[in-house]
Amino acid sequence: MTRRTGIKELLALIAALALVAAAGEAAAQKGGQTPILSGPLVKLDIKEAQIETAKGKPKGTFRIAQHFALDPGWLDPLEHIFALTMQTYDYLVHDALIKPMPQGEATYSLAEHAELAADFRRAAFRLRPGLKFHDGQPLSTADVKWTYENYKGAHAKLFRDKLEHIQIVDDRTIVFHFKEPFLEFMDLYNGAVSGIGWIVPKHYYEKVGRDGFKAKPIGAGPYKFVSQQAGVQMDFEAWEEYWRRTPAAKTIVVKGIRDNAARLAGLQTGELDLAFGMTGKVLPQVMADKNLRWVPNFTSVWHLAFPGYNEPDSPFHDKRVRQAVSLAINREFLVRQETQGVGKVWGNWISPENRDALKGDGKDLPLPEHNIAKAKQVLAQTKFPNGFEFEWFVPFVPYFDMGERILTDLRAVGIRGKLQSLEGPAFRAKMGQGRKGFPGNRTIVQNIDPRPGGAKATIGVYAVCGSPASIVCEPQIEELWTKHEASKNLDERDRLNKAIQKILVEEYYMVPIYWNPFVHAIGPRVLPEGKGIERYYDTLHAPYPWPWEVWEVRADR
Amino acid sequence: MATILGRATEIGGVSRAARRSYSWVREIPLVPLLLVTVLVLAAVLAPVLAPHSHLDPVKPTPGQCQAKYGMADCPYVDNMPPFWFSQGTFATPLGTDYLGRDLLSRLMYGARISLVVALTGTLFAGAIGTLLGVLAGYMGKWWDQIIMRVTDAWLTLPSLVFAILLSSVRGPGVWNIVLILALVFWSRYSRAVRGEVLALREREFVRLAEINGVGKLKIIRRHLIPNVMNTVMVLFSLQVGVAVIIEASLSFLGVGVPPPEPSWGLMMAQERESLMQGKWWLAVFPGICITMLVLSANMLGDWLRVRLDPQLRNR
Amino acid sequence: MRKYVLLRGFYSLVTLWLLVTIIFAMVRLTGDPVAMKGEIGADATYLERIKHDWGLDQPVYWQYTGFIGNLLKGDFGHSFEKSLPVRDIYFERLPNSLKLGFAAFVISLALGVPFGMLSALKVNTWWDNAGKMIALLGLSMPGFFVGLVLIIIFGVQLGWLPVLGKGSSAFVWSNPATWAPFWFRDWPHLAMPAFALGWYFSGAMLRITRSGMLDVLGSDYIKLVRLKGVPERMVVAKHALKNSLIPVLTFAGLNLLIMVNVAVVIEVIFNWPGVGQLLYDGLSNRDFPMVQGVVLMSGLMIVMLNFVIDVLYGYVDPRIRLSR
Amino acid sequence: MGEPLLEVRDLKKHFPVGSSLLGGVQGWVKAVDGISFTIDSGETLGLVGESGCGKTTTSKLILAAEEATSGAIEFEGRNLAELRGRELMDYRRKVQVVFQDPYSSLSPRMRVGDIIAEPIETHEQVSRHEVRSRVAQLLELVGLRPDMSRLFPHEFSGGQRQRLAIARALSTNARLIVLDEPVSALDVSIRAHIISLLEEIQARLAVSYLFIAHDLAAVAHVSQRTAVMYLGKLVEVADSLELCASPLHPYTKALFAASLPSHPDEAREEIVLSGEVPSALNPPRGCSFHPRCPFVMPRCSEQEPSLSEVSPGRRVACHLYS
Repeated sequence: MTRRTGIKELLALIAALALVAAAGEAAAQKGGQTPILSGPLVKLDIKEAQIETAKGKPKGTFRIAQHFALDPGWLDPLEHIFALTMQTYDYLVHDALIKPMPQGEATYSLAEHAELAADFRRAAFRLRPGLKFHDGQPLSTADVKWTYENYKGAHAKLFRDKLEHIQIVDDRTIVFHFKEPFLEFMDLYNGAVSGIGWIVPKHYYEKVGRDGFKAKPIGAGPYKFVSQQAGVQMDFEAWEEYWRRTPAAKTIVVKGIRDNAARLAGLQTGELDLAFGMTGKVLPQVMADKNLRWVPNFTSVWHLAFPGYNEPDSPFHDKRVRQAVSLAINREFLVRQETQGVGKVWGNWISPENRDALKGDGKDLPLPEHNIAKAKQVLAQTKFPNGFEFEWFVPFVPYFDMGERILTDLRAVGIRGKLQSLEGPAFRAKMGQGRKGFPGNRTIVQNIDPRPGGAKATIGVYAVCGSPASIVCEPQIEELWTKHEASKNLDERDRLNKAIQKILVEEYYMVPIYWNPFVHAIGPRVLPEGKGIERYYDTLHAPYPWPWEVWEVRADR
Repeated sequence: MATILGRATEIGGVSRAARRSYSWVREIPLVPLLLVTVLVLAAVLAPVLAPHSHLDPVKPTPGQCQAKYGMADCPYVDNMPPFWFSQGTFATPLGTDYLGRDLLSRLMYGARISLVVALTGTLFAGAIGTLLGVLAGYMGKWWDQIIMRVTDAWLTLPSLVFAILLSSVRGPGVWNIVLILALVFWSRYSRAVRGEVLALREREFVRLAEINGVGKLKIIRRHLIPNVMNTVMVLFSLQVGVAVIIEASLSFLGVGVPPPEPSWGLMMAQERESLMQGKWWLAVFPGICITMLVLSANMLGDWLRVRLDPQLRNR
Repeated sequence: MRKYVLLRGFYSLVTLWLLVTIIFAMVRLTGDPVAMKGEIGADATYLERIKHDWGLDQPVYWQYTGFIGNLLKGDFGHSFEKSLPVRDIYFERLPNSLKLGFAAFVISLALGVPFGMLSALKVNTWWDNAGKMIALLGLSMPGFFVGLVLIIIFGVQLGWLPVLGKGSSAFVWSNPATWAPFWFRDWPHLAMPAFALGWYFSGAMLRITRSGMLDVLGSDYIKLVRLKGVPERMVVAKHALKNSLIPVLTFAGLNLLIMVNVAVVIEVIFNWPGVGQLLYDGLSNRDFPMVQGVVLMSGLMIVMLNFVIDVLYGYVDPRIRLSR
Repeated sequence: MGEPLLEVRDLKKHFPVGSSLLGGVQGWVKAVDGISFTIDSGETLGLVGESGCGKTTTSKLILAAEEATSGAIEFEGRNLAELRGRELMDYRRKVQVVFQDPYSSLSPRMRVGDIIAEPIETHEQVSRHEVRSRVAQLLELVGLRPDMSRLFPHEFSGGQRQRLAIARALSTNARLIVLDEPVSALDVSIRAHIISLLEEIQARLAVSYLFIAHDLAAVAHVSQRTAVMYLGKLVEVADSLELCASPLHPYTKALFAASLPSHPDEAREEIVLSGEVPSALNPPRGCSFHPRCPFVMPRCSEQEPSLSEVSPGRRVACHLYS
C-alpha cells in the first residue's frame, strides 16, 4: 500500500521537475541575451538554475548529525577553509553567484548570467533582479565587490594578486578586471572551491564585526540562522522568500556528534533524521533496521601512500615492497567487512567522479590483485624476505577499524606496524606537510581525498615535488607535470594527466584500495517514504547532500 | 658492669615481638589477592596460556566461512559469540572481535598492558613524588616554597585532563602512558610525603644524625626515605587502581595505547558499536577485567592502609 | 588572622600563576595549531594569515605577556577551532556542566551519605560490608563502562531514555525566562550521564561519611550524650549526623567542582555539551586558547575553594594558622 | 687544673618573632641570654631548669645545631663559630648527644647495628669488618648482646633503647656527651641502671657529660657541678654537694622543694612557687624571677642581679647575696 503511493508520488514529482526544467531553460535563453563585455568570450558551461514555484509552507524539523564538532567559523564565507565541510553551512545560510547544483558543477544561483573574456582578463556577472538578504536589505553588486575585497579564506592571495580593479556597472552588473589572464577564475569563483563567491552582506558585517557575524550570521541562502551553541548545535529556520524555491523543511538542526554509535543511537531513538559517515561497524545495523534507509554516496577512493619512500633507507623505497603491500590487502573481504559489500574495489586512487580520472575498474587500469603467495614471493626478492617492522600506520580519521583491518592483512606477509589514531586536525596537519609530516620514512598513510577540481588538482597536491603536501616526488612525473602545466592544448593536457596517473599506480607510489561509499543513514521522518531519497544526492562531487532546501521531512506532531 | 648485664626478661621480649609481627599473614584479604594473582598469572603466562595470537585472526574452518559469509574460504570470521551461544565454539571460548581475533587471548595480553603501565607509571610517580616531597620537607626554605607551589598548581590540574594534554604532546604509545602517569601522579606523593617529613625532621633520630654531621643526602637516603615508605606504599596501592582507569580512559579516548595492541580501554572503545548491536560481550568483558583489577587493587590497598596505619585499624 | 588570610591568598595567587604558566607552556608543546587549521593543499599565505590572526607570529615571551595581560582583563582570547571568544563559549557551556554536575552531585550524596551512615552505625556487620563493597565498586568501575552499560540497557534495549545530548532546553544568560526551565526540563536526558558520573563519586562520599561518622560516634562528646541516656536515634539524628557532615560537605564541595569541570569521558560518551567536551574538542584540535581557558577556569574555581576552606579551617582551628 | 674541655662565654641566642613574608619582626625571644660555664675533662656538669628555660637551646648551641647570636663556645681551646669543614666534623665527632626519648631517637627503619655504626661511617674510613667488631664491643659495653645488632629498635624495651643511644654516642670516642634528660622517659626502676651505666662509662673512658634535666635532685646526684637556669640565664652555679646542702638562690630552693621529698631530718626552707613561668618574649624587668620570688625586694624589679661569686666556685645571681 505504502509502496504504491510512494511510486505515484515519485512519478508526480518527476513530471513536475521536467516542467520546471523546461521553464528554466526558456527563462535562461531570455536572460542571457544582453551581453556585458565587448569582444570575444569564452564559452562557459554554466547550467541554468531551476526556479521552483511555491509548494506550500515549509514543515517539520530536519535534524542532521555532523560527524565532528561544529565551528561557528564555518558560517563566515570570508574565512573559508579548504575542506568541503564548510559548504554545508554555505548552502544553508548563504548563496553564491554560481555553485554546484544537481544540474551541473557550475550552476547559476545569485547570478543569472556570466561572461568571461577570451583573453581571461575580464569576468562579468549579472545578478538576478530583486535579491535580498534575510534582513530584507537588497543584495547588490556592492556586496559582491565588498566580499571579494574583504575575502581572507582559501586561495585569497591568488584572487588578490590577480585583481586589477572591480567595476560596478549598476546594482546588478559587475565586472572584474585582472592584471593578467586568470584561467582558473570561473573554477575557483564557483562556490565549491572557495568562499569568495558566497556573498556576505556588507552593511551587516560592518555593523556586527567578525565575531558578531560568526555568532549570528545573515546571508541570502534558503535558511535563516537562528541560534547556535558553539561546537554542539546550530539551528536554522526556513526563509520563505528564498528566490529559488520555498525551503521544504521548516527548521534544520545540525548537531556535532563525533561518536558513530551515538549517531546510530540518535537515529534509532528518533532524535536524528540524517547521520553522516555510517560505514564500518554501524553499517550492518543501519541496514538491518527497517526504519532506516541509507545511500551509498560514493565519494573518492581509499589509497595507501608511503611518505618518505624516496629516501634510500626507507623499506618502501623498493617498488617490490610496495607491490607486496598491495598484494597483501584482501580488498574484497575488506569491502565486505567495512562497507557490507557496497564499496567497489578500484584500480585508481583518484575518484572516478573526477572528469579526467582513469577508470580503475579494469578498463583503463587493472583491478588490484590479492595474492598472498605472490606477495611473499615478491618480498622474498627484497632486503626483507620475511617481512619487517615499520613504524606507524596512519589512517584517515576516524577510519581506525579499517586501518586495523589493513594492518592485519599486512601482518599475513610479515609487514608489521602500529596504528596511529590521530585526531582529525592532527592528521590533516601531518598530511598538509607531506613527507615532512612523517619523519622516519617508515610510515604508511591510509588516505582519501574527495577534492573538487579534477584529477589534476589531486595530483598537484600529493604527487608533485613543489606542493607543500607532496608525498610523491619523481623526476619522471615532474617532467610530465611541467609539460602539462605549460600546455594550452586540452587534449595533450588530458593525455599527460593520464600518463601521470598510470605511473603513480603502476609504480605503486599510490596503492588504491576501494571506491568509498560515504554512507549516510536516514531516519523514517524524511520524505519520501521508502525509496527515492537518492534524489537528494544529485549534486556532483559532493560528500554531503546539497542543496538543503529540497529536503522534505514529515511535519512535526 | 654486672648490674647492667643479664636483663633476661627484656631480651625475652624480643622474640615475642618478632613473632607477633608475622600474624598479619592471616589477615590478607583472600578474594582480591586471588583476583590479582589470576590477572598477574594471565599476564605473565599469556604467551603460554593464550589459546591464540592476540594480534592475528583465528584461522576459521571452511564450515565457519560458509556459515558466516557463504564463502568457501575467508581470512577470518568476525564477531563469533562466546561458547555458550549456539554458534560459539570452545576454540574461542569468549568469542572473537571484529577482526576475528580471539577475545580471551586479547584480554590476557591486555592484562599485561594494564599491569605494566599502571605499576611502572605509579612507581615512577612514587619515586619522583617521594623525592620531591622529601626535598621540600627536609631542605625547607625556598626548596619547600618552590616544590610546594608547583605541587599545588599541579594538583589543581584535573588528572585526566592533564593526561590527555600530555598524551597529545607525546603521542600514543605504552611508554608514553607510563611517562604521563608518572608526570600526573607525582604531586599526590610529594604532598603527603612532605607532611610526613616535616614531622620526621623534628624526630630525634634525624636531629641526632645532623648533630653527628651525617650528610644531608645520607640523612634523606637512610633516615627519611625509609621512614616515609609506609605512606608511599599506601598511596601507591591506592593510585594503582586510578592509574589503571586513567590508562583505560586514555586508550578509550584514542590517545593511549595504539592498536593493534589490546589495551582493555581501547577494546571497549573499539567495540562500542558492537555493544549497540547486542554483542555485549566484546565491550563488557574488558570492562569487567578493568573493574576486577581496580577493585582488587583498591581492596588490597585498603587492607594495606589499615595494616600500616594503626589509627585506622578499626575502620 | 589577617596575616594568615593574606598569606594564603598570596599562595593561591602564586598557584594560579604557576598553573597559568604550566598550561601556557604545555599547550604550546602540543604542536602547531596553524598546521591543524590549514587544510591539505592550503597555500603558505593562507597559513601566514591565520598565524597572524592568532598572534602566533609573535615571539613566545611576547605571547606570554600578552596572554597574562589579557587574562587580567578577563579576556581568554579567541578559540581557534570555534572562532568565537573563549569566554563566550565557556559561559554558554558552563550551565550545562553545572546542571550535570549538580545532578551527579545529588546522586552521589543520595547514594553515598545514607549508605555511609548505615555502614558506620552497623560497623562490621553485613550492612557495613555491603556498603564497603558498593563504595569500592563505585571507585573501581570506569565511568565510560558504566555509561556504556547504561546506554545499552536504558537507551537502546529498553528505549526509555534518550542517549544524545542535553535536550532542547538551553540556558541563555541574556534571557532570564530560560533560566528556570533550563533546570527543570529534560530530566530524561540528564538521568544516565548524571548517574554514570555520580556513581563514581558516591563511593568516595560513602567512605568519607562512614569514617566521619565513626570519628564522631567514637568521640567523648557522643559517649557523654549516650551516658546521659539520650535515645540512640536522637544521638544519631541530632548530634552525630550534624558533626560528621562537616568533612563530608567540605569534600563534597571539591567533588562538585571536579564533577563540573572534568566530566570529560562522560560528556564525550553522552554527547553532553559541557565544558568537559569543550576541553576534549580543544585538546584534539590544538585549540590553545580554549584549553587554556577551560583549565584555568577550573583551576581558578578549585584554588578559590581551597582558599575558602583554608581560611575557614584557620578560623575554626588556630593551630592550623600558626603551623604554616 | 688545666684548660677546660668546654668553655661557654656569655652565650646568647635570640629568636625573632612574627617575621614572615608579610610584616616585620615584632620582637625577640631571648631563649639563651648570656650564660657562661665550663666543663672539664671527665667532669659532669648538670644543667637544671623548668621546661622553656633555655636548656634545650643551650644544648643545641653546644651541639652546633643552632648558631649563637653572640658569645663563644670554645672546645679544646678552639672557638666553635670558627670551625669549618674538617674541623667542624671533628668537633661533631667529639661532641655527642643522648636524647630523652629512646623511641624517637632511633630510626625505626634501621637495624641497631647500622644505627650505632652511623657516626663511625660518617667520620672514619674503616672497613666494614672493623665497623662490625666495634659495634659488637659497644653493645657489650652498654650491656647488650653483640648479636642484637641485626634487630630493629622496635624489638627493644625503653631501657635497652637508651643503652643503644649511649652506645651510639660512644661509637666515635666522644669527649663530651650532652645528656638531654636521658632518663626522664624511662621507668623509675630502669633509671638507676642507666645512670650507673653512665657513671661506669665515665670512669672507664673519662668522657665529660653535660647532664640536662628538670629534676634538680637527680642532676645533683649525677654531676660534680650543677648550674641552675631560669628564663635564659644562669641563676646559680655550684658544686653539687654544696648546692644540695645549701641552695642559695630562691629559685634553686624552690626547685628542691618541688623535687623528690626532702629527707625528714634535713632542715631546709620549703618554698612553693606561685604563678607561671613568664613569657620569654616579654620577660619581667629587673630580676626575671622577681614576680614569683617570695623574698622579692623593691630593687629586684628595677635592677638585674649579676652572677657573681659568693664563695670559691660558687656563683649566684640574686640581690640577697650581693
